[in-house]
Amino acid sequence: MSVHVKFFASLRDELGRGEAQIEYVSGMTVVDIWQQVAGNEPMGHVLAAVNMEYARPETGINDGDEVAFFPPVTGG
Amino acid sequence: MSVHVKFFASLRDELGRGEAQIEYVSGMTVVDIWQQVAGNEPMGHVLAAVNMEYARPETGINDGDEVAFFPPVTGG
Amino acid sequence: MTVEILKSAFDPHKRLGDYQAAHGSEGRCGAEASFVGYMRDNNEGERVTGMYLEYYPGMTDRHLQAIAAEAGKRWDLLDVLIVHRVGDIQLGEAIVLVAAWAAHRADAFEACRFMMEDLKSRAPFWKKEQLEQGERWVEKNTPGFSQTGKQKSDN
Amino acid sequence: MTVEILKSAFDPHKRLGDYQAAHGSEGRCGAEASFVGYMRDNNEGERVTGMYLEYYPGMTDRHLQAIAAEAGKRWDLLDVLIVHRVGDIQLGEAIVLVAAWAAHRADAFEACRFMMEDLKSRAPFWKKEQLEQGERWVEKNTPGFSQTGKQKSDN
Repeated sequence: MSVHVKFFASLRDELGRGEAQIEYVSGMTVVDIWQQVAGNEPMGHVLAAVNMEYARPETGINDGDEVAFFPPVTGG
Repeated sequence: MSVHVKFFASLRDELGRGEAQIEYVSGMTVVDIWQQVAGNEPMGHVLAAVNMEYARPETGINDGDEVAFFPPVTGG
Repeated sequence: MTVEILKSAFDPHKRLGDYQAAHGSEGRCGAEASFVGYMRDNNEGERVTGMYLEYYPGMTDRHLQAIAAEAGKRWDLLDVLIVHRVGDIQLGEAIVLVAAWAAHRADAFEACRFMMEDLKSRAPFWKKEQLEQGERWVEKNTPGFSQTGKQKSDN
Repeated sequence: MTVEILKSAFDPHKRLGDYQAAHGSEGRCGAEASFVGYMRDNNEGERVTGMYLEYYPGMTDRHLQAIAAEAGKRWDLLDVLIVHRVGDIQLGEAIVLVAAWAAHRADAFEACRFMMEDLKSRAPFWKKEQLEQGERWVEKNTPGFSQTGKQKSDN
């Protein structure tokens, strides 16, 4: 019963870690996960993906999902 | 006292010649030249250039100018 | 800024690479937009087997130079390359190469598009197509801008 | 339709030429529009000496595939190629290559532009710039569309 969480780029530097394991609780959403890993920090411009697809703060999570948080993208 | 006239592409084929020498007359315009080389045929979609710059039917001609007539362009 | 009118076949990708190597604004250039037009095997529903491309020596070169200069006035460009074939062209060969280099991508993209549209609508070139039944002059180039995508344009 | 994420330098013009030679839709293809983004030596007024490009293994590839597929739905394309560097990038090296092949030029141009804008705004890549004074994460890509030309965009 867990959710695998990943952080990228400047967000990883700020949080001081690249990943985290969160206990899965039925009904939890992306923003619930965010609050567990980032405390009171609002998501602001932070982007999220669930199982490698873009997701919203209110997107629901299933047990075993991979949830990623990252700053605005700057490729190309 | 003459104007050098050139024809390109399908227009050259239709007129049966690639160039013509026209006597220069003071005040003559592009459409005057056209009428001399093409008879009563209206210019229609035919394009004109004077000294290798696009010109209008009413553009004035000077002695010694090169005047070209050609169909719509199809390059690229 | 370079304009070339070629009477024989060229490799557009090699030409692009060679040009950039020779004129490289390495470091300042962030963006390169390019377009290559090729000879297609069909037009208006008919099978085309070859093509002859006529031009107006003197005026054509001058017009391509003017297109390149106009693009340089409208957008912030580092360099421009226009290469256009004339004469006999075989199936699949490149007819035209247009490239724009800029610090920023909007300038490169927009200048490249502008040059191709101006070239298609105003540069003095005329195509004569060889069909199985004989040959014909191509009557006009259709506009290249679609409003919504999925609309047809000529090459 | 091909998407590549590369960890070492590539020659974008050679890649384009090789790709077309291998996948050539010779005869049907009238138009090829391409874009190459290079690493610039400056950004926001500061001198940049190097760059590290981070990505999200798995998601980045999937997202680039989705961009290519979406372009293929919106425009009539014969083929699409997207190549993107990751890792350490040197000054002047190509970061991204996007190309679209089509029968007609409007489809190729518009699809190429669409893919670059989507890639810039949504594909999971993050640039860290090396400056003379240290390094910094690039905070955002600016929009690539200008209304009138002569407006600034990021690379």
